[in-house]
Amino acid sequence: MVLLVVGAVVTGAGILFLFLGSLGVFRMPDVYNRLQAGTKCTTLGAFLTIIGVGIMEPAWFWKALAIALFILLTNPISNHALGRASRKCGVSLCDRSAVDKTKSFREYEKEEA
Amino acid sequence: MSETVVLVFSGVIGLAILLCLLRLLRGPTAADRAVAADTACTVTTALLVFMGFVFGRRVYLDVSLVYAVLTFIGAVAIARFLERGI
Amino acid sequence: MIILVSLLVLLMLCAAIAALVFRDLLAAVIASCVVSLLASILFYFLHAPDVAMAEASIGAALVTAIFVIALGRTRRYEE
Amino acid sequence: MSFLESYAYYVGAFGLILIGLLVILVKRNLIKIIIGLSILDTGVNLFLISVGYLASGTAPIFSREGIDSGSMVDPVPQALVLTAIVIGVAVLALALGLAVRLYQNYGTLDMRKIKELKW
Repeated sequence: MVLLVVGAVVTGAGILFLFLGSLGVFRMPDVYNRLQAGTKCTTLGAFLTIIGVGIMEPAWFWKALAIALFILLTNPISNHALGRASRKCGVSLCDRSAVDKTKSFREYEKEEA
Repeated sequence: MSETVVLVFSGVIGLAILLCLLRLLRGPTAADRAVAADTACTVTTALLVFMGFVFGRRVYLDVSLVYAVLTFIGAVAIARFLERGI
Repeated sequence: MIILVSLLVLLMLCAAIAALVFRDLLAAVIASCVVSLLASILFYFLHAPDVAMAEASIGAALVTAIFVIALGRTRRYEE
Repeated sequence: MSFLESYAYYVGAFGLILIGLLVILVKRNLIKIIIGLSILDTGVNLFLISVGYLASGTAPIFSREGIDSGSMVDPVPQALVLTAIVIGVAVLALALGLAVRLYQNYGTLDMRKIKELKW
């Protein structure tokens, strides 16, 4: 019973993080801000949800941990590739952004020239 | 786990998928749409694990394992295409 | 359960209509990837986990990669 | 309530089939037509699976959890669809290969222009 309550609380926290990440994807003004909201919140939310299910059913814990570790490996890779590609193909930042540190990198300059 | 908690949790995940779909419909560039699709993939993985718990059989977790391993190939292919054309 | 299934069906039809109306072919390919993803969730709710597994691995990963390779060989925008 | 749920699946399946047919009939770009073919394929698979659905059933996989064969959904459409998905992706790859070859020959993907070049 204690395990069920603890697992339900962890799952609820993860689902809240998933919803906030999707809200960030919908509301943010820029590709890079959307990417940041969509990768950080969603990775944490999926991790917490899957671990919470593993806590609620203790026989499933190792399989759930394997799924969570795979998400922890693959989700930042794909989002990093998307961010790098959108910077290279010239998607502009939003007009309220203060500083662009990647402008001084050589590989991005070469692409824009 | 009571019926109300299951309803609330799955409803919130459905709302999350709805928000990702709205960004996919509205996004000005193709990169926005790719980000929305990738986020929807991850949210879907969490939804499938949770619904596997609701259905109560261990076989259903294999689907989530395949999701977690394989769905990032599509995002990486789109990123390669945006970068310089495959 | 019925509410979630109805919402997912509605979203799937919206994504299919988006794949119909987009002029950018890459966006249409991404929309068809999302259609396949939501269809995979519906297969899962219909108690067919093996079909959901095949649809996820083929529809969300392999078909998108094949379409993107073909788009790289041809042109991207529909005239 | 359960028949309403299976009606939702039927609505989704027929909506996908109609949208796929609309894409195939209306659009003139070859890659768009192949996208419509993929959508129609998904709709037909969804219809075949939802025919065999049983509201009180579970997955037709035997395991150690003590599932008897009376409380399972119909496994025959699932085996059928599992084959149909793989054949569908093979057809899709072949069609895309033909589209790429047509683009290399004619320099366009428009169906009308390719049809005008016929001898």
